[in-house]
Amino acid sequence: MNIFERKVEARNPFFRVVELTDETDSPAIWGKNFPLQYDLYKRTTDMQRTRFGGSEAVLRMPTEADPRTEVAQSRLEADPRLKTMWAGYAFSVDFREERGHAFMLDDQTFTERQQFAKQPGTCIHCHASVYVPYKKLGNGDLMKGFEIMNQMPYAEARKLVTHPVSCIDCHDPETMSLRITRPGFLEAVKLYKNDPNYDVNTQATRQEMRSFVCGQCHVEYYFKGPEKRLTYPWFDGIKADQILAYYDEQGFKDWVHAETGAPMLKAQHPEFEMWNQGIHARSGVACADCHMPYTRVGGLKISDHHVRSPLLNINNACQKCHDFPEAEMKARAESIQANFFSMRDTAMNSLMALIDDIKAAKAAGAVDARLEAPRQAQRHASFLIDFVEAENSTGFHAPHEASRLLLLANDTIRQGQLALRETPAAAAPAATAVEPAAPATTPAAPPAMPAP
Amino acid sequence: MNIFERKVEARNPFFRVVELTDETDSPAIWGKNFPLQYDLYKRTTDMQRTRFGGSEAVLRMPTEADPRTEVAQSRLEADPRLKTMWAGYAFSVDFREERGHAFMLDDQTFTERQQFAKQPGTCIHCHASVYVPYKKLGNGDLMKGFEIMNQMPYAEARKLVTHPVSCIDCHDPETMSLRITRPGFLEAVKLYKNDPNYDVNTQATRQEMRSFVCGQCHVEYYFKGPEKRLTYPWFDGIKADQILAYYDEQGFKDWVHAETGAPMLKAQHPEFEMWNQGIHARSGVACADCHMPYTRVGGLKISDHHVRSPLLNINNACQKCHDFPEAEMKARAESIQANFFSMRDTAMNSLMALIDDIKAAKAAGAVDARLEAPRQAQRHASFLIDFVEAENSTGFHAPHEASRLLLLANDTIRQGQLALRETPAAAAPAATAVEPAAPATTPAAPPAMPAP
Amino acid sequence: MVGWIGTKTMGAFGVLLGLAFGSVAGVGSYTFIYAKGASYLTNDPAACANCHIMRNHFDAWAKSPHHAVAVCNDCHTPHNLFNKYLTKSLNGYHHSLAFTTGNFHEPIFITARNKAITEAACRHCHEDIVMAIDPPHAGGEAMSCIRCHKEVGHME
Ligand code: HEC
Ligand code: HEC
Ligand code: HEC
Ligand code: HEC
Ligand code: HEC
Ligand code: HEC
Ligand code: HEC
Ligand code: HEC
Ligand code: HEC
Ligand code: HEC
Ligand code: HEC
Ligand code: HEC
Ligand code: HEC
Ligand code: HEC
Ligand SMILES: [Ca+2]
Ligand SMILES: [Ca+2]
Repeated sequence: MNIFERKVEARNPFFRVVELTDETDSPAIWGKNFPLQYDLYKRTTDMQRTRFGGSEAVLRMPTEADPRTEVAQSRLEADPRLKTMWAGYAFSVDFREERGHAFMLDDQTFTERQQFAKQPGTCIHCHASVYVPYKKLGNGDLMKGFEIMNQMPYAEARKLVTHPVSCIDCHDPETMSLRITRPGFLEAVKLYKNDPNYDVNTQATRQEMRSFVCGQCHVEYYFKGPEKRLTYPWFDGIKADQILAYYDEQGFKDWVHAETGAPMLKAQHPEFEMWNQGIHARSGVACADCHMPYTRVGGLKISDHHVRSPLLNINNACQKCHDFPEAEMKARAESIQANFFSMRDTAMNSLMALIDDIKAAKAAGAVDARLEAPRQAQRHASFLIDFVEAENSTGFHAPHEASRLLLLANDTIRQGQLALRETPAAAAPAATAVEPAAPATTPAAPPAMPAP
Repeated sequence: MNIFERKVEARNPFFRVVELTDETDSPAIWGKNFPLQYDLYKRTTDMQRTRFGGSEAVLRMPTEADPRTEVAQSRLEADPRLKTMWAGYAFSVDFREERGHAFMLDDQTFTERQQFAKQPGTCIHCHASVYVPYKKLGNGDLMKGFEIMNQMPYAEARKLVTHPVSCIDCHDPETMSLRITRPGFLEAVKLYKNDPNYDVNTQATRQEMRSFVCGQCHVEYYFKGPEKRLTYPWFDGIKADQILAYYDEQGFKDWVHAETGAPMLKAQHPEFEMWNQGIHARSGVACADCHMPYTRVGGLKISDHHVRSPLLNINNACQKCHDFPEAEMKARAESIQANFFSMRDTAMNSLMALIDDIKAAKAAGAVDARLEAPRQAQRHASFLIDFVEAENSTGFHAPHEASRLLLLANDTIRQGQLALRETPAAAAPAATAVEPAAPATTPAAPPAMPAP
Repeated sequence: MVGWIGTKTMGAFGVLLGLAFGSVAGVGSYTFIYAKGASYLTNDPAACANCHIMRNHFDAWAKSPHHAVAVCNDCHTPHNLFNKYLTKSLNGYHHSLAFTTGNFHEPIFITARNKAITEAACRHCHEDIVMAIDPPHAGGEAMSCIRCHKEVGHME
């Protein structure tokens, strides 16, 4: 027996108290039929920290503009280098630790990023129960409703939705099986599968669906073209450097760096992409296996709909597969995270040094042509670091891949800093008359990697 | 009761054909009692490549000085950057892929490194069955014999030994239990255990011994002080950067780099140290579990004394613990190795660039004071890269640790290259009047790592 | 660590080993087990599976190669009459209490004592093949079998 043939636990008896239709978006109504799942679902309001994740409640004075009395801790305060990294972009104003699903709609509505720049209706795709509203708006046509809402200003679109992600966003109300409802993923999964005809809702396996429902939202995205179409940038692959190559081809930028003038990219929550590169995905372990593990309620085993950090729930989340004590499993995860955190720190410091360098050169009057290579280095390195930084597992989902990206980023910065110092002939520092060598030349071809 | 008596009625597979004493160093004699283990032991003459390991037989014309007709492939030819890395040191002349235990004595005797510089008798500690010769030399006192042989020239000491590592080097002839016989490890394990009174042969668990017997030789070492005492440098810890810190404190250097004049360090086969940092060691998996897995011979399970790459023996070495197909286990190991290999490649290129830079600066007449920081960077980075490069699993034993070290190395190089370009005030390149910013400054203190 | 037998259990384990060897004298082949198969099976595993909490273990056992040759008690009670019933009553008491109060860690982990019993049971049947790898001295450190043969312990 192995993890692939996951057993359907003791049949889930339930009483059809109410009739659920494809228009029922209120979780409370679904909760009448499935009170155990609903009770757990409501607990995503809990806020509890782990060493690197979870979230911490910070009290605030509610204002007219933002009535929240509690928010999650600021990530910008925890690491002010992020402000420099994102200088000139909305994220440098407000960026917080993410918290439970119950907060998703409020946190989007009230983030200060909304003040910094007008946001489009597109944003709501991942922050509300939007399946029924999309269909209504499109007269029964999901994709049409999606396109219409995208074009609305955020405030207007906001009025059309009521709930954070709800039962109907993940479940078919008739069969209760998992179902993909998000246009962004419905399209992008064809790229992921490298099959333009792939229909995820009929072709995916049950185990795949246990990750795909999360991949609807926990992914890198961008707003493409003048119509700002929500797009998952998986055209050249889903790895960070493949996505970067795609953005370069497209000539896309998110913003221009306020201090250096570099054309920048911002990465956002690529959990699905990074998870795909890790040993757990390779072993067929799904998001839901760790974030919604089976839990015993009375005599029943159900999926824990209190979606949260698995490190708050190690016995159910990890010990079914790993025969080690809880404290040891926690220590293993944290040791991976601490190692990642220290590597991220190194790369982050390097990035700050590059930004300082370009800033200084600019201030000293360097022309754009001279700044081209260093700015590209900044764009690339910043995106790679951001990718693993925005990925919310602090390296856990794919530690080897995260390391690879951080080294790549660090080396890009090295080359950018050298390029900035590479001067037209004879400009060598007078004092010692050093002839600077060309950076990164190698005396011999590197060895070919042995074939598999 | 010993192994023989107990097994007598139970159709004992081993017959005490000959009496083994603490002076019996010929494996053929032990083989009379344990023919199954002996047969497998003899097979360490096999040469077979894996993607990154194993070894390949290269034919050569025997000479008077070196009668070998077959050697393992040259690592210097596979990656000529190694020659630059070690310029001026014996390793830049001859460095080959290591192969089975059967070759250890010949390979040491005939390596061209012996021509490059006179080697001491100390070398034999890890390349021969030296337990009985040590004891003889010391009149029954192992440590004394060791000290005496260390002081001999290699050629003279060589005459005192006959066999490659043999049964008596790992086994107590009476009980057949594992036993540590190497002075280097007997001393260093006290540092490892942080206990000056630790006696490994009475205090270690059986499972520990299944790694310690290998740790006798598969470790980083150096020749300490004027008497060139064989020492495992574990005084500040066994991680690469801790060992580096120790060498710095000691002001130790292996050689002076021929091209840059930097005071260099060479790392050698730290398998034991790296394995200690990995998930397998953490899970209690010993060297022997993978490199000497149980194998069924007739109706009996015995330890596979054909010590070799586990990837030539995946079925026994991995699949008892990992429930995945053989091809998948191979792919997993190789994917870790390929990722490591590409990171190593990046760091290696950076190192070449730094060496080029220093060389050029030196050629241009830079004074030693100006080269101090870059040379230190070279020393440090080169040692860190060498540590994971000399570790023979191509990253497998501890992939996270290897990544951490490579990033550290690459960042050290970045700072070294910048230091070289940091010029006395006003020496900024005239053409663009760029004022170079101080390298690696950070605008704000990095965030503290969350406590465990 | 759960993965293997801690040093503390070694003493007891050594004794159990001794008992196991004693009872296996003159036996030690699969044929014997096959011949007596029917009588082993009278130790009805269904008795254990009565508790739904044991269901997973029952299912895993039913699919394993061992189900044809060993019932629960072959692995979970000592192969010695006195200890067998002592263990059965201790465990019976413990499991019933745990089941009634619902106060136990999930997933369920085998206790050190019961693990030692199980490890001895492996040797009871497999002594022939593993004799070379067991310690030469009684009281010497034995290797945990399930460290490598995880799947034998109902591993999902
Ligand atoms: C093998 C277990 C495992 C799998 C599979 C897994 N995760 Fe995680 N995830 C973790 C761990 C462990 C953390 C770190 C939690 C912490 O630091 O407290 C984490 C963190 C997260 C976080 C941040 C949580 C927090 O507490 O701040 C998110 C979001 C997340 N994962 C989403 C996903 C998604 C989406 C998938 C699938 C594409 C996935 N995870 C797959 C184990 C897993
Ligand atoms: C409709 C979009 C959407 C879907 C579908 C979705 N998430 Fe989320 N998830 C979010 C958003 C948005 C947040 C952040 C909410 C906030 O900070 O206010 C979040 C937060 C989280 C967190 C952080 C909790 C914490 O305490 O830090 C975890 C873990 C998580 N999601 C896992 C999952 C998993 C696993 C799935 C699939 C079973 C999933 N999510 C499906 C949008 C989604
Ligand atoms: C493709 C899905 C998706 C889209 C589109 C999306 N979000 Fe999110 N958002 C998420 C997920 C998943 C999280 C939780 C993970 C995280 O915070 O990194 C999140 C977290 C947040 C948070 C809480 C954490 C923080 O950053 O302070 C805010 C605020 C937020 N999003 C605002 C927005 C706004 C504004 C937009 C539109 C510009 C938007 N989101 C578009 C998926 C999305
Ligand atoms: C973010 C996605 C998501 C949301 C929102 C969600 N579920 Fe689920 N649900 C899952 C997943 C994943 C499973 C496991 C399905 C499987 O294994 O096939 C599941 C399983 C179930 C099951 C089957 C029994 C079980 O527990 O495994 C029921 C019933 C259920 N959910 C009810 C609900 C109800 C009621 C709500 C709303 C209150 C809800 N779900 C909201 C993802 C979700
Ligand atoms: C459904 C099964 C499953 C679940 C649930 C699971 N894992 Fe794993 N885990 C695996 C498999 C399979 C591997 C690959 C190694 C192997 O074959 O044992 C692995 C590997 C690991 C490794 C070694 C990876 C490395 O890079 O060193 C760690 C650490 C780990 N898991 C921690 C966790 C933690 C923490 C959780 C809970 C948050 C968890 N796992 C949940 C199956 C699982
Ligand atoms: C979990 C399994 C495992 C453990 C434990 C382990 N190794 Fe390895 N070792 C490997 C693998 C896999 C390789 C890579 C072999 C290859 O590339 O062909 C390797 C490679 C090696 C090599 C190079 C072999 C070659 O084929 O060139 C040596 C030497 C080595 N290990 C020694 C040790 C020592 C000494 C220990 C304990 C301190 C140890 N190993 C522990 C799995 C292991
Ligand atoms: C007395 C010193 C010594 C001891 C003890 C020792 N080794 Fe070695 N080992 C060597 C030397 C020297 C070589 C290289 C021989 C050569 O290349 O000629 C080597 C080579 C190897 C190789 C490479 C084989 C190949 O095909 O590339 C492996 C694997 C290995 N040892 C594993 C182990 C393990 C596992 C143990 C413990 C069970 C161990 N060694 C104990 C000195 C030792
Ligand atoms: C602390 C133990 C130890 C000492 C001391 C030692 N070796 Fe080795 N040697 C090894 C091990 C282990 C290997 C196999 C792993 C490898 O090649 O990296 C090896 C491999 C070799 C090889 C084959 C691979 C190659 O490098 O071409 C040669 C030749 C060699 N040693 C020569 C020497 C010489 C000369 C000395 C003395 C200066 C010496 N050794 C001292 C442990 C040792
Ligand atoms: C490099 C170290 C090393 C050398 C050399 C070595 N052995 Fe072993 N041997 C081991 C290890 C490790 C074990 C496993 C011991 C344990 O688990 O306690 C072992 C176990 C044994 C056993 C117990 C049964 C078994 O197979 O597990 C016998 C008998 C044995 N070796 C005989 C020999 C003979 C004969 C020679 C010489 C021809 C020899 N050994 C050389 C490391 C070595
Ligand atoms: C005696 C048991 C044992 C043996 C033998 C063993 N492993 Fe493992 N392996 C583990 C454990 C335990 C883990 C940690 C994860 C877990 O708890 O499953 C692990 C983790 C791994 C991982 C995940 C590490 C990561 O960084 O992603 C890989 C890959 C792996 N092993 C490959 C191998 C290979 C290849 C071999 C054979 C050369 C091997 N293992 C031999 C027990 C073993
Ligand atoms: C009264 C219900 C019930 C019956 C009948 C039952 N068990 Fe259990 N068993 C449990 C519970 C509850 C636990 C968890 C106890 C704990 O971990 O504290 C458990 C734990 C165990 C354990 C692991 C903990 C330990 O004590 O080592 C084993 C092994 C076990 N049972 C075997 C059996 C066998 C064999 C039988 C039939 C002879 C059996 N059980 C019959 C309820 C039962
Ligand atoms: C062939 C031997 C064997 C048989 C037959 C067997 N078990 Fe087990 N059982 C084991 C082993 C070994 C373990 C320890 C597993 C571990 O620690 O990973 C175990 C552990 C358990 C546990 C504790 C769970 C755990 O993983 O530690 C329970 C409960 C259990 N067995 C119940 C049963 C029941 C009920 C039966 C009969 C249907 C049964 N066993 C038959 C070998 C056996
Ligand atoms: C009652 C006797 C008995 C006990 C107790 C027993 N076994 Fe077995 N075992 C057998 C027999 C008979 C076979 C052959 C079954 C077959 O081939 O169908 C077997 C097969 C095996 C196999 C090969 C098949 C497989 O499942 O991979 C392994 C390994 C094994 N046993 C290990 C163990 C371990 C470990 C234990 C203790 C936890 C144990 N056995 C307890 C009788 C037993
Ligand atoms: C370090 C890992 C390890 C340990 C510990 C271990 N085994 Fe094994 N076992 C193996 C390997 C590997 C094989 C396969 C050998 C082969 O097929 O050549 C095996 C084979 C077997 C077989 C033969 C299965 C068959 O298919 O014929 C039996 C029975 C067995 N072991 C029982 C045991 C028992 C009982 C113990 C405890 C005394 C034990 N093992 C301890 C690794 C281990
Ligand atoms: Ca969080
Ligand atoms: Ca080799």
